[in-house]
Amino acid sequence: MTWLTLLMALPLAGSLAVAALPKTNEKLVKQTALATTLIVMAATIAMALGFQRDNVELQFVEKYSWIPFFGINYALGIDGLALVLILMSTILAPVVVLAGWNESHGGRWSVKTFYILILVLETMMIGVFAATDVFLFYVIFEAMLIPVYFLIGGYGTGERSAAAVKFLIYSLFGGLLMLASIIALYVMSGAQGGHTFDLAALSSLEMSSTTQDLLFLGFFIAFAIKAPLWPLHTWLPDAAESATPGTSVLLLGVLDKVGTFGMIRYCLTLFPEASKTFTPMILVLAVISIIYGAILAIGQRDLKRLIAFTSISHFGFITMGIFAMTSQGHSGATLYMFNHAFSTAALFLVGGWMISRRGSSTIADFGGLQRITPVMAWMFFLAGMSSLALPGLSSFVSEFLVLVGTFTRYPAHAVIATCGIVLAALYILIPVQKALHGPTTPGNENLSDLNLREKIAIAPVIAIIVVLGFYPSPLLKVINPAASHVIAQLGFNDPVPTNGSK
Amino acid sequence: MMSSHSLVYLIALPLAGAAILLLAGRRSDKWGHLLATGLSASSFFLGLYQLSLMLSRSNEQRPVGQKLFEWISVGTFNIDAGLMLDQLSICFVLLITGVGTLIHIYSISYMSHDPDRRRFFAFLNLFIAAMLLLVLGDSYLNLYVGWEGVGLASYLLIGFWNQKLAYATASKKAFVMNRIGDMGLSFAIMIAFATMGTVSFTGVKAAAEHTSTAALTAIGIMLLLAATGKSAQFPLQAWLGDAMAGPTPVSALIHAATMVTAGVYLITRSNFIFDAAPTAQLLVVIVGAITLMFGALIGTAKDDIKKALAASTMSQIGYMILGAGLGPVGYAFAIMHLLTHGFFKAGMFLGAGSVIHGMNDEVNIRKYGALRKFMPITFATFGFGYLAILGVPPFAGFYSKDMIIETAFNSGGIKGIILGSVTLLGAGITAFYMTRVMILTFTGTSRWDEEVHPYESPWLMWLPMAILAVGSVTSGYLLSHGNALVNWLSPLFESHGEHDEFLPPMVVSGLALAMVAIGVAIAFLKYSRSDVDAVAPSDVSIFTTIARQDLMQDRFNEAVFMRPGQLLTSVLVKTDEAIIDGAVRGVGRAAMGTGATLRGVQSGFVRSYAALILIGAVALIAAIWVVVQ
Amino acid sequence: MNAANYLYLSAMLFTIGAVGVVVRRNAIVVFMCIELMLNAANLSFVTFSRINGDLNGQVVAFFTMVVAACEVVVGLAIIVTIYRSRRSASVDDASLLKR
Amino acid sequence: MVFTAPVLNYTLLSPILILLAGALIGVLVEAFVSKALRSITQLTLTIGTLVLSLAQVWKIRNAQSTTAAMGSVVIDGPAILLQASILIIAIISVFVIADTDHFTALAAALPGSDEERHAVQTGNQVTEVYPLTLFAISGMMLFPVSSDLITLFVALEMLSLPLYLMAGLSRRRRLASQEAALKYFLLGAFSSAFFLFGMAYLYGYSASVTFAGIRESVVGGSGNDVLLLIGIAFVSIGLLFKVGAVPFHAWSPDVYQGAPTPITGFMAAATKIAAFGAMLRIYYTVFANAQWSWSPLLSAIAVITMLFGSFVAIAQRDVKRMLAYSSIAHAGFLLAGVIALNKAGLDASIFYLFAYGVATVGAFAIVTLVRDSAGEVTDLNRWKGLGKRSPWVAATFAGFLLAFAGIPLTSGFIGKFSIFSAAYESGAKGVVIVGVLSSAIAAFFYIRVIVLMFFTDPVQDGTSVEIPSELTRIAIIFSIVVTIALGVYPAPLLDFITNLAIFIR
Repeated sequence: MTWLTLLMALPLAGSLAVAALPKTNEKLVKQTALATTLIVMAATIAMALGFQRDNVELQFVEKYSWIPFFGINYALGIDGLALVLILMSTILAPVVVLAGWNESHGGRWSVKTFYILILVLETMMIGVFAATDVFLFYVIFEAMLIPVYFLIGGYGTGERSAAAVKFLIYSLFGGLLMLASIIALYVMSGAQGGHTFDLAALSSLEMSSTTQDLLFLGFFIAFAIKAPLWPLHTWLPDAAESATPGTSVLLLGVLDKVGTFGMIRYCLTLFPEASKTFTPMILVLAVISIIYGAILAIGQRDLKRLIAFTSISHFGFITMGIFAMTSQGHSGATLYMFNHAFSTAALFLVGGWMISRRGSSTIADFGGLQRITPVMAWMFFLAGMSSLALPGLSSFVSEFLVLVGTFTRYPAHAVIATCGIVLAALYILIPVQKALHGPTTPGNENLSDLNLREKIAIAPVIAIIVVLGFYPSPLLKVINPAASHVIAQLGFNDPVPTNGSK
Repeated sequence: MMSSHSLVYLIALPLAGAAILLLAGRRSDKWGHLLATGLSASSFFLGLYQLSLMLSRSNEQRPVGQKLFEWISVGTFNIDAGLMLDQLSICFVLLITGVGTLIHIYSISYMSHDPDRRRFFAFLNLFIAAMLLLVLGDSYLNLYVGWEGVGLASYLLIGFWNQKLAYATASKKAFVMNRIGDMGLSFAIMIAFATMGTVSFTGVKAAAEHTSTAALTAIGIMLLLAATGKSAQFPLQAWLGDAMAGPTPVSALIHAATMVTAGVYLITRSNFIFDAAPTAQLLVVIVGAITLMFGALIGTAKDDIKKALAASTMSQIGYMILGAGLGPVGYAFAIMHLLTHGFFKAGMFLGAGSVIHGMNDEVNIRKYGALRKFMPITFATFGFGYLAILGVPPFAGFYSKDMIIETAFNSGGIKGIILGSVTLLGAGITAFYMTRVMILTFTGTSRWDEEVHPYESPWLMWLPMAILAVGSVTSGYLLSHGNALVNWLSPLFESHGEHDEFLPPMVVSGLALAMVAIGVAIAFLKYSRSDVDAVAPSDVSIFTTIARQDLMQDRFNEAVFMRPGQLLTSVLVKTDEAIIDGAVRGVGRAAMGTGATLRGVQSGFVRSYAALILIGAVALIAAIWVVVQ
Repeated sequence: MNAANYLYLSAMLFTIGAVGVVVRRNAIVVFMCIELMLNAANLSFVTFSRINGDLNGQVVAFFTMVVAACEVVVGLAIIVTIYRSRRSASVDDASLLKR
Repeated sequence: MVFTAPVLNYTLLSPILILLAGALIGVLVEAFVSKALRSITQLTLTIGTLVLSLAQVWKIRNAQSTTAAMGSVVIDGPAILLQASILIIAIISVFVIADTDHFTALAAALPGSDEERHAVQTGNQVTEVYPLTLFAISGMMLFPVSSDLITLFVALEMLSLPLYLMAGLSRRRRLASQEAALKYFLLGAFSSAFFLFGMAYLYGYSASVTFAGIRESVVGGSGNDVLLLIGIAFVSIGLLFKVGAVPFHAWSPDVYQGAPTPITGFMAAATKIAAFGAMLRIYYTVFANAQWSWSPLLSAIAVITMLFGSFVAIAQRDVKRMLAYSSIAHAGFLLAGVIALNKAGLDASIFYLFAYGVATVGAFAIVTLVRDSAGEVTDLNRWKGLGKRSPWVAATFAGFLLAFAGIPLTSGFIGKFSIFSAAYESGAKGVVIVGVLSSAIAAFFYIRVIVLMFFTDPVQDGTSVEIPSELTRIAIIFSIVVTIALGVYPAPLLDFITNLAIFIR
């Protein structure tokens, strides 16, 4: 079975098809892109149906020699974690294409180029989660930057090129640190029975604790930049502010997940000891991110920046869940990655529609949209509710799991983090009040409500948010085995109830 | 526990209503309100049916449960979407759906002129569903869902007219302050899971016995925090007054009869924790005592009829909380007062609504007066509610409130005396401000503007008022007749036998009535003799001013939380820009600078290049020299 | 006489030449300094060949002279072109390209 | 005294001999063929010679001999690889050079003089650049294969002298071009003096001019270390000068900028291969056992070179100078391969040299296309919006820049990875760390150029992109294809290299 390669090939083929189309026929280009993403989504779901939930081994494994000289393989394989993230990516892709139907028009280059980039990016998004060869992972991890860079710099607004450069330099810097670590791993593997980049083989390397710590940092900093963790976050608000909504969705929804995914798949697997060593500091950073991101979100005047900062807070939660080293924390974190993608997608897409209609992303410019564009207002409100983790919506489940999971081992961190939910109420309700409530302010009187296409685009997102809120078990059943496997690998057990007798 | 299959419909029906009305949109404008009312009513009848089933079973057999599906399950953290209906929850189910339905009916007419009536009914149904989930959930986490669900509904309904910015702000305030409470609830859940490994009511109850007092106390205090948020108790009471921004039926249903009593439910539901955590229990009592005085004092100064009622709600819930804090003996009475209060306060709010309705949305009681003639029915129903809240026998309040006062006295020692006197004093003040409202609204001379033409509300509005009035008259007697409610609930609370009586019941009732009489008397002297001026006098004692400003609660919050918070925010925003991002940009600039400086080496003169090579050579030789030595 | 002295001499010549390159402005003179350095190297070669007692060093010396001659050809060609177009043989005048 | 006639293995020397022959014929062509046919004749001759020589190299790819020319030349795997690389680079460079518009019609004529103008009008284009190129190439071919000091020195001059002249052949900005020639010449001669002096001391140390002989004494450790060290130091200066390592780099920015762009490309790519080839041979075979003495110094120089190149490149406004400094940085990376002193390091260096060379020629070829009425436009500010004007050219250039920056899926990344991993394996962790950091700095300015081309709006100043001549187009396409291919699927080349690249002694 070569499911994964197929999944990666489809969007690539799509991009070639798009490239073959005439520049002038933008409609056809868009339709082709949409069709491709839909097919990919269908294929992914088909593959997911064949996934054995309780099998903690990698599945759909593929392995072909790529650069034997360095012992590099084109090796793919997924566990529950990867599957969930790939599902997330491939479901988001068509949504983004459909939702951002017209956002490619303001760009420096043709609509065609936009969709070529998007489709190429989708291929890489699948590959980065499916790779089981560290080198392959790194290659995609870095190569991904380029399409995003052009998407931001070419189709964004405002200081787009500056933001794109900042994003790229930041990520490249992290990537190069990771490269140094990878080189070290490679050399060590050579010293211990043959050069290889196979994840499993590398995870059983012998190395001194100092080495392990250093290499861990190499990886972790790269991921901490991606997943923006305080204080490495400053690129995100700029990027999100300048990028088109669709790009932002892919950026925050999928690309940044590579960071948190990498923490689990690479930091924890390759450097178990170092992970334990650094857990205390990382947890502190995570908690800071949660509170800091929330407070800065409250302080933002620009809608897109605000959403970006909420995400920084959310990534804090995810990181905390990962390093809490409990099955609840881990499953919660993974589920959180999935849910965050959709609540942020909803926020960005609806927010993007509001902004494109109003021609401004300054919150203060909006007012009383509730009365003018009820549907849009409701969608934004719902997205906001999901972002502040309202019980009954998907993100509540994941957030609560993370908190409970953390509390059982690190009560203090969990307690401080929980204060984040009050701040969340503020950073959502303040823009909701300013933009949707109150009297309709000048400039908003004749904004149009969502059209059919936009409704169709946002419907699945909202549906996922609501349904997973009440019935997350299907996903959890996929995630749990993988999560508890990682925990077990690290030699952790969930804390047993203390009955407070300590 | 017996399992039932029909519990879910209690919630499903109104939830479906909300969903249909919201999704169908304008299409359902014509019939939306009818559907909503019908669903709420049917949910009520389902409740009655469940009650009948329950009555047909023996005490132990009465609780029934229903497991819907596995909700969250990770490692040992397993939460089912499960419901539980027992003697306690059935009381709430009936109260919520019963009063709820009445208010649906009332609103049909009250909101008939509002273009968004359908949306209003959708929210009402949403609220009913969430509130039912709150009282039916079989674990703290399920309760949590309902808990925030009612918070959401309340937010939406307070802000129903959010085109008025003040109203939008009020709704936001309510939501945020509630969230602080919710934080307490989630803490409680986390501690429970960490210490007992379960969060279901039955599980926690079982585990509570062999759990350290410290843990239980922590849980208890956190639950109390949650309760203070939802039930507008001290120190999280500030939102309730502003919440009156919502349409009056909302105030009646959510901010008087049902949602605000959720805190009482939570505490009684968690009796097994509080019984084992005396410290937490003591805190409950203290909070209750403070709030009942707090509310009462605010009530004395309010000219906005709804705000006055809100203050009284706050104070009455203070009574309930206090009652619930008195342990096994108190729980039942707290619930009883909760139920009776549900009737008379809802009734009075609806009355207030009908008055406002008849007075062109005028809410200032100073601009009322002599409405008795114009709105006889409203006057009558409001009057019954008035008598009930005063606790005049045989009206409902008499039974429930006296029980609490009595239990307070009997709680023993100095504590008993203090609590007892506080509750007594509270009763007196209540009598004063309610009488004030009564007089200024219905008696005396008319003070309204000439274009106002008061009229009695249509039957759709007065019918619910009437029914509630009947409740305010009879409910007390019915519930306490032969200790009906106490016995009904007794299986849930383990009672520690009878307390020694500090004061005999008769004495307590006597004292209470005396206090009430004094309160009424003062009010009469102050307001019905001399004419009241339509604008609030400004030359008033400092106490009045403070009371008018809700005892400075908002000022306090502003000074202590809001301003510093805003300051912190702006500072952090600047820091992020200047320092963190500045550092990043600094690195970039440093690199640029280095490059620009090093460029200087490239002077363009070939001789300097040669010199460079020469220097390099010399350096190498020097290095070698070092190596060799 | 000790052959080492010739090495010192050649080292001195080399240094003089190197310094000359750095301090003199006239392209021709600079070039001559370089020739001096080459010949210093030659002297070393010859000396070493004397010390080592084989002929290789001397052979190298011959090759060097040939190469040096070629260098002169190319070098003078370039210098003369520059001189013709600039009317100056000062190497410091040729500093268009910098930074 | 009896002279024994030298025994030469002509097959093994043929690649070089063919080139020399071609060059000499070129001189004759220059003298006798009519000006109408001259260019085309020269071009065909040159290409033909190069292809022939390449074929010859291919034929002898498995040969191994130390006695090809009485022990003065050694033909082995690395030699073959380096010579092949040089020839391939040379061919595509000649494709670019073929666009004679870059070269002065009459080098002898005064800038702006009547005779020059006349020469241009009558199309009386002298084409001495072709034979010069061939001479230079033959020198480059000889440099890495020479195995005694004399051959080494001669080869050095053979490759240098023609380049000095070629640097001065630019048609436009002739003063700058001549200045470049002058600087290159003076400094080149200066450094070769050091080189020669160092050679003398090596000879003094080992009483031998052959690498084998010197190596023996180094291994034996007999003899005066001071002589050896001075010898190593001064020889290194000569080599480091050619590869442009700090502080011996100063010539390269000026020369790169002043020289005709096609020549710059050729020089940057081919000279590096030749010089590093020789360097690898000398350090891996001759000085290997004295590693203790030079390894630290070379590491220091490598570190300084990487950082200096990257930092100064950030501050450049001229694309050719920017590329010059970037090539300095790359020299630093390549030094890491020399320091590694292991098989992996050798393989990596050879791969890197080839990959970098191809990309460099391609990049400079694109620079030749961006012009206005007064010739090439190298001021970066006038490259603004190139992506709008001619997306394909800009995209290709971006591709080369990404390769220089070492972004995955380009040859540059594989090269960096292999060379750093080799260095790390040999324990030069510090060099690797600095290398990684300076590549981060380097990314900075490569990306700046991409931003200029794609994310800033064009300025209307007559800057336009020439339609490339067929040959130039072929060169560019070849370069970009190779650059990408080596990034996506380098396995075949790497295997080929690793099988061949073994020094014989």
